[in-house]
Amino acid sequence: MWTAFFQAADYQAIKPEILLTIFGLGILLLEFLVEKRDRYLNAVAALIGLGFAAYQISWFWTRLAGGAPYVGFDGRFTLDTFALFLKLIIVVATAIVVLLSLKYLEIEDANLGEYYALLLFSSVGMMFLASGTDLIVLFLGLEVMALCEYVLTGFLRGNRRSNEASVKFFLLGAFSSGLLLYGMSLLYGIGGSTKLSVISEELAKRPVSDPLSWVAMITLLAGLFFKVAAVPFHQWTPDAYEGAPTSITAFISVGPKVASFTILLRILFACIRPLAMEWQALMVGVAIATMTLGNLAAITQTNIKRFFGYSTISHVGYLLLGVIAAAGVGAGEATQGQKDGLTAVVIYLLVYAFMNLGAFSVIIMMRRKDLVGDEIDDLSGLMSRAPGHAILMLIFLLSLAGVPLTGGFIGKYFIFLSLIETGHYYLAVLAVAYAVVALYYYFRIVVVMFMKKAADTIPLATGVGLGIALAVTAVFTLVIGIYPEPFIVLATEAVRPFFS
Amino acid sequence: MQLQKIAFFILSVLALGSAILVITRRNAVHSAMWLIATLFSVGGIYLMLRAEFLFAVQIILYVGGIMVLFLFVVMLVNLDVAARQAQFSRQWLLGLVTVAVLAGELVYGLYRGHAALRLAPAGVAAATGGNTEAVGLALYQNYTLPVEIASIMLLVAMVGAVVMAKKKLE
Amino acid sequence: MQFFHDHILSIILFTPLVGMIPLLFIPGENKQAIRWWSNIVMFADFLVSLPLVFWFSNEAPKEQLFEFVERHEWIPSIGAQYHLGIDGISFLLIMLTTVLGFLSVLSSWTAVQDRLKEYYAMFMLLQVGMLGVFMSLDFFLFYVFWEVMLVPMYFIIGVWGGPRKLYAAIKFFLYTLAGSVLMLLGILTLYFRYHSDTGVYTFNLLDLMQHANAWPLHLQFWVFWAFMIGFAIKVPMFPFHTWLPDAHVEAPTAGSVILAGVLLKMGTYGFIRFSLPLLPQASSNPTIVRVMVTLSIIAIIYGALVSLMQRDMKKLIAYSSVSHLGFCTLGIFALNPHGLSGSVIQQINHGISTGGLFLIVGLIYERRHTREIREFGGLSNVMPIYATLFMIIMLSSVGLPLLNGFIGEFTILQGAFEVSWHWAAWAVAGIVLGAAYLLWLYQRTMFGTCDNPKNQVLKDLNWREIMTLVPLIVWAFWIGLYPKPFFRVLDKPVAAIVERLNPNFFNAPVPANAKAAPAPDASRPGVVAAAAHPNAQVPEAAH
Amino acid sequence: MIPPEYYLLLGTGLFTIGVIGVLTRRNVIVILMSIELILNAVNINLVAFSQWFKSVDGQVFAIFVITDAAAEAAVGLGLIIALFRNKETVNADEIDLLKW
Amino acid sequence: MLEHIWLIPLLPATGALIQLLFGRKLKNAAVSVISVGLPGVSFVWAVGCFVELLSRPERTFLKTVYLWLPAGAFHLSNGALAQLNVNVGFQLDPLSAVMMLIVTGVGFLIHIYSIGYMGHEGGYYRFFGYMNLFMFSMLVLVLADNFLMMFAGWEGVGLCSYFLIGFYFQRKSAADAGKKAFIVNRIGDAGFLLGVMLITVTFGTLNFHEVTAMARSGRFAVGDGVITAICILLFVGATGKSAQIPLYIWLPDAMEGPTPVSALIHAATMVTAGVYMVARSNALYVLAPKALLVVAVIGAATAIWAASIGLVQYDIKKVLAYSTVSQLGYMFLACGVGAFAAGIFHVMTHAFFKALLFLGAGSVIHALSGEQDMRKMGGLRHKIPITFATLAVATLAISGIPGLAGFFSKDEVLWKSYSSAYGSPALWAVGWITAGLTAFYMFRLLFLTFWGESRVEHEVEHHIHESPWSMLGPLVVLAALSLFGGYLNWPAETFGRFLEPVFENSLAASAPKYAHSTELGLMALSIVIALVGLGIAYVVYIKRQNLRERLAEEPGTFHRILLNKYYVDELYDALFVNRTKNLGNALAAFDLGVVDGGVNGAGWLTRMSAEVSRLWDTWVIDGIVNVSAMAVKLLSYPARVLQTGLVQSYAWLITLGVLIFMAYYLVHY
Repeated sequence: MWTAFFQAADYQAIKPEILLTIFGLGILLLEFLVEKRDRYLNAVAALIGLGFAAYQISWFWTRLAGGAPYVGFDGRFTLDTFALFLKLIIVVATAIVVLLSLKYLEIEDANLGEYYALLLFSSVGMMFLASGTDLIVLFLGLEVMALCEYVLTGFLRGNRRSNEASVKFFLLGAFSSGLLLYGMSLLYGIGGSTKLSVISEELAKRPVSDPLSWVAMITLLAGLFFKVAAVPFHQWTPDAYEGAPTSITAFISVGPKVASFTILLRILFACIRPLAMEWQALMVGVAIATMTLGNLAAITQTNIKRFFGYSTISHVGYLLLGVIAAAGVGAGEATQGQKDGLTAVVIYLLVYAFMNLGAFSVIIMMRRKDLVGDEIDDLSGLMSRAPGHAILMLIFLLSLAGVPLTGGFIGKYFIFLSLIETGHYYLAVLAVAYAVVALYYYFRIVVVMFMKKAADTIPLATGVGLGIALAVTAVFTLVIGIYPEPFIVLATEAVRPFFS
Repeated sequence: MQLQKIAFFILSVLALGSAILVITRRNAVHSAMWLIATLFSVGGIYLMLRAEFLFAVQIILYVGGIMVLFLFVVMLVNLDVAARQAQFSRQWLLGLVTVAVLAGELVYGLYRGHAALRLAPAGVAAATGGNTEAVGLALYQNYTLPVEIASIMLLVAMVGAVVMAKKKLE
Repeated sequence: MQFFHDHILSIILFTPLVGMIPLLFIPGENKQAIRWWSNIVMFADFLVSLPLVFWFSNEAPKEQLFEFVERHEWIPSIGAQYHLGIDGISFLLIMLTTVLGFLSVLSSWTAVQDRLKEYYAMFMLLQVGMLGVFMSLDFFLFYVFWEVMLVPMYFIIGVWGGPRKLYAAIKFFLYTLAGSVLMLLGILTLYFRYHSDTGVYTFNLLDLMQHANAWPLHLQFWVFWAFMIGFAIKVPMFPFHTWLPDAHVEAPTAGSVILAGVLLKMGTYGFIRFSLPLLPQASSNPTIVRVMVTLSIIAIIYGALVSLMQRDMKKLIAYSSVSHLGFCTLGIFALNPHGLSGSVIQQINHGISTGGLFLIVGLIYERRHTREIREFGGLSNVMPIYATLFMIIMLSSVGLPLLNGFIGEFTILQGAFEVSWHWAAWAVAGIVLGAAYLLWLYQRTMFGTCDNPKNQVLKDLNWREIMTLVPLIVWAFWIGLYPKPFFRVLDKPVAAIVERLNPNFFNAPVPANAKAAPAPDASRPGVVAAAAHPNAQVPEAAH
Repeated sequence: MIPPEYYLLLGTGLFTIGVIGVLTRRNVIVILMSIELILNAVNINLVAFSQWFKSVDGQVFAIFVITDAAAEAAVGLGLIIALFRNKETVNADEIDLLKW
Repeated sequence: MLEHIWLIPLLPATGALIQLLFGRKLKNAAVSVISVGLPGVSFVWAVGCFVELLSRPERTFLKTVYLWLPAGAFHLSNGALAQLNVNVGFQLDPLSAVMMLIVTGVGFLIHIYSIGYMGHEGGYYRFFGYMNLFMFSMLVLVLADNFLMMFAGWEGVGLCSYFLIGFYFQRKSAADAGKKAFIVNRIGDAGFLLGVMLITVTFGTLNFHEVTAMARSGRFAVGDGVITAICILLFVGATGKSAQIPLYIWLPDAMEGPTPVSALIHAATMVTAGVYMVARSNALYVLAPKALLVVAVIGAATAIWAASIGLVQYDIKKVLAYSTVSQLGYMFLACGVGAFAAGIFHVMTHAFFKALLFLGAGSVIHALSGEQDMRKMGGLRHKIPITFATLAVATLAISGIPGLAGFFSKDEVLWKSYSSAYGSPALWAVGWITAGLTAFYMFRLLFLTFWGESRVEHEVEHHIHESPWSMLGPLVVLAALSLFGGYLNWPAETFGRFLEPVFENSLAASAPKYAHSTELGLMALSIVIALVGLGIAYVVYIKRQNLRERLAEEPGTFHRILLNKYYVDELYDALFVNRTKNLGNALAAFDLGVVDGGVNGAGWLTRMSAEVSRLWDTWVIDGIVNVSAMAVKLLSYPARVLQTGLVQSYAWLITLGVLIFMAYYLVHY
């Protein structure tokens, strides 16, 4: 009766989350202790916390890799390689965002401890999301993440855009989580439990045409698609991206994206797997719509943050393709194609995190005192002003476009491969076609940077943090592109849990 | 049993009716009032379902907490202006139709498949002791982790609200 | 020395990259230093590629097609390897690349004045990409180089190009990228198919080749078309050629030289190296051959006709490239030794002649900043040396005997003729027209009275400029007068390809008059290949 | 004993009304209320099921939903106040700075 | 000496190289020494080789220098496997020996002549450079031991003629003429090339002696289709190079070039290449009677056709040009009836007297400081006696006055055309009439130029002068050759016998099957017609001047047609351009000057089609690209429309999404 109560091992398992929470609280206190000019200590603290967490996670990895996952908290919390891998991405991404934020917040004069605290809390939420195997845990994790996002998006309260963005984001988010919850409640009704495993067993017993499970699935998917920003649930993305503080744009374009995909994968493959063929069908439509809209709409953008909003959407489209290829995983022996599909998604997320953050860390330098610098034209002549940054930006853009020797190509490579292996030739051709379109609009920025006259002479807002962030992202983007072997190995290990 | 049914129907009618009023009232304060009514009737439903603890939570937390907050805010933002403006967005008809169609689809779908519509086998009688005790135990035994997370969530909400609402940064 | 011998390919491949690093540290305003350094690096690259000429042997046994092979694991989990190696075909193209690479850099000494560092860096990157394409025996590696090479070219056109550079650059990039991603799908299909047949993931060209005949025809068809589009855009074959004129016209001289001289060859090379050996049934399928040949012939004639019309020298030459490469593809899809070896020779020739022509145009453009033909006339009065060099290169491009062009064209035509005289007949029309447009160009620019005052003051070529052209001319005469070495080098790979396509080719009975035929010396691998078949011994016996 | 379908229907009704509210009302606060309606619908489902299964899971879930509702309300209203501070309005269709 | 036969072409080549590379720096004297000396040496060498050849038992000498084109394995048309190996090799047998001597000898003379003639022209070195280059190519052509190398020479001479015709490239007409020549030749070459390829796949080799051997081995029946095809294709090449119908149009225009060029290339050597080629492949032709017939007919037709045009031309060089065309016709007539020896014989004599004629004409023009119109000449015989004398000899020779070179060769041709197995009275008749026409227009030329009162303009009048000896010397030598050259084959067909080994069984084809009396009769007839022609010319141009004026003033229809060269150029325009209905318009268009030169017909066609294809290129293909780019932009529009910025519309879209999902469910399950 008291068995499930306070097991030391369970708390071992959530150590990273605990650490981060503690650091978050610590920062909130630190806020009152340090002078205004020492505010950078907040960031340092946050980084330390993230460092610990990262260390902890990789330690877990060493213990769990190749072995069975750890299941705790009465089976509501699973620590498997998949969770760990994504947690690691999340933590690293958050750390990079922290590095990005320092200078930016100074310029925006919003260098508050709450900011970092919220970043940490939201990453805590995401990490729970990554390893939750229970509807409630997933839901709560999602909400923690979401609430932080709302607040952070609106963090520059004086700024109307920021504010409007956050309100929109909040209303839609709440609405969508309402849908999500409705779906979850029905799933509970179907399964008689909130544990994914139980639910999927119960689902398997029902006919695929059962309306209840369908309504559940649809509302659930609607909620999830909203989180990952898939068409037609995507519309918050560009607005939120444009309005939010650039550092936060960078954050929500990566962290929550990754987290949302983890929950999506969990629910698809661990919960509503029995309906795989059904949701696959839905998802094909969504994926096509997403890629189309994302790619086409990006072409005409002039605001770079908005532009990246659409580019993110198009990447989501590619990720969904990977999911489509993987559909049906878990039922019996997985085919190579399905495996590659999942690997593709994971690798893609990894690469995406780095290249997108990299791009943003260049964009964020455009924000200088009395210069908003979020128009594409603000990058004009970057090559003549800051060759180094221009070249780095070029690398990131190439990677986003999926040109070989950059990480982006590896991601796309696996996507294409999995599609071909699972016989989705037409999707493959479509994906390839859109890769060309993507190149077209990414190179709009290249053109601006390399072939236009310089727009202004104000030096870029650089800083130590930014430097480190750039270095890290660039290195990873290139390394993954040139020598992807270790990362592929990690990824294959990470998706292993899905193959029973 | 009839009694139960009647009670149920009264409560649901109350809930739905007041809900409709919530979204139709011109004045936000009235909407809030009607929402409270809805919450009460839903609470009644909980009671019927022997979820006394939840009923209590509904009344205390929801009505006593959240709705008060709502009312504060409604008062804060000058409603006389808002109340004089049009209350429905330009796309209200479109929205209405869409939802109607959606609801139609749902009903039709459920009706069509109601033969297959069945839940997992009903469970046996719950653990001894009152509902409150059961819930409490569940919360602190099987659901410790969610409780932890919920605490973080509330913390976040608090910080967030502070950040958003306090007069000026600093 | 041994190390050098074993890793020569890698060394050739990465010399420009290594040379690029110091370049980046030369201060931008020190233009002379940058120029000197870049020229030195490119020349060094040429020098290190030179030993190949002496070390490249045909003595290796027939089944060992590739020499100087280097092979290391790269991405084991997907079976991609760092796998280099060359046979006769790639050997020639590599030499072409190193030579043209150096010459083009040399030619831009004065032509390019702004953003030198980036400019030369781009060229070095480009060099790496091109060499890599010709060297890699691993499909993944090949694709990587193939794509990577686009980026520097994009910048060379887009930054240092003419007025419509942006349009041209993006058009070039999109066209070629669209092609290559389709090609990627093709590659992945083969890769996946091989895996599902053998349970092994590999991009290794040789392994895939071993497996080639096991692929069902429909698969080969699809993959062939995927490849075809990728390569045809690069070549460019009609009707995928429209990026070419724009790219050429807008690109800086050196860019055009490289573009015409090397990049276009990557398409034809792709056909020879991948399409034919990997998809033998498909590529020898009558329908496909008919389509390809038709397109080639259209390209030959169409390109020539359009050239006649051009008012812009560069555009004219660009279209002439379409025509010339039509010959190359025609030769390839004659699918016999003459056609294939002729095609490779012609690729080299085109590199020399058209590269030269672009240099020529560049020289005059540098002086007058226009390429309008009607701006010129009677230049041979003021620039006699220029006129003479122009004449020689023009003639080599026309295909005058005793110059390189003729060798290639004749061999190709011969090859085509052996399949169907119609093809040859049509193609010959192309030759006639070829004479027409180039002579006319020469006449309009060089002959007549030099009445345009702007032209009367033009200076003749200086030594550097002459030096950029002389090597090409020498090479042209070499191929024209003594092409034997080139054919020798090509015999083995060509024979191998032909055998893959038509295993009985060399089993054909030997005619009674074999005695009458001049004795083919036994050292020729082509013959060795033939000798591999028991009943093909006769020619040896013949003498 | 009332079959769960009834509760399901009630829930669906509330849910629908909530959605309508979200789609049609201009006043952001009222939209927020409508969302509360949706959450209540969810809760009804949960509790009904939990009673059917004779397990408290549903109720626990419902509690967390309520918690979430509280959190959302707090943050949301905070945002709304900030919004009102910025542009003196609480109308959804006047939040249109960001588009296209 | 034979061992180093390759020196013969190589020496002029070196000359050319020196001139084109360093000529600019050299003094005229040095230039002359080098590029007249080297051909001289190679002439000497050639003579040496010739003597050595005579001293040998076998009449064929083969010298392989190196393996040129080892193109590799291929399948013969009969499916057998073979290797294609083409050598750089030389073949010296009676046929090539004759040609070699003509080329080097006459060439040498003309070089000497040029020293004087080109003395004060610009680009002296360039001229000699091209001349030497031409010598080289021509020698390669005649000495080659395989078809491909022959083709190399063939192209080379074409190129040189292009440059030499266009030597005065400041004159647009000259440049155009050069281009016209080259391109018309290219058309012929295309045929030649195809022929070569057909030979390859049929015989598996390109060596003359191997092909000949196989052809004579009896593997192929007489009239074999493939062989016929080969012969026709080769002959197409010949028509191009040797200016036969229908490709003769370039030759008259080629007169734009300096006179020595006309003499060397367009009279003595290059234009006879076609004849040489046909003779060289006699073994094939005797297997293809149809082809022979074609050759004969074309030859005869060209002969009379060109002669008739020559009747009325006023430009002295044009007359000679047309006469050349017609003489070439004779040669082909001879080959066509299987009398290759006769053909070659005529090639030789023609080389002598036609070169002489051109050089003489050149001397005249030189004397009149560039005047070419015969209407502005006359009464020159006392002013430039030597030129007159030599020209007279040449005229007598070409018009077949007994005792001179032309008589023997022409008579031989006519007789064979009548008597040989492939011959026929009809062919003879054509040839016979042509002989008359020839006599007429040649004497017309002579009379107009040298008799009558002078019609020379005055400023030219007073500095008429005899040419320097550097020019007269060659004239005299050639005059001597034209006088006595004929006796090589008379009385006892020495020349023919000498050539026998080359033509072996083809002689049988042309063996006379008539009595000796017939031959004498025909001979008499040809003498008569020659005299008749002479007579008419005398009457018209000396006795009854007024008649001539009348003709000149209101020329009769036929006369006008002739004046306009049968409107052939215009016809070609009309055909190719197909933008004019009647010849008059064509003429008008021509006078307006259709943009480029003589092939402007073809030119226009290509330009039109090219224009079309350019449009297609810019509109259709580019269009697709650009339109798709635009479409992308358009498609991105809806996305923008949806993105209203209104939160509720977003929410609505979400609901819509759910609705669609639901609908999908209802439809599919």
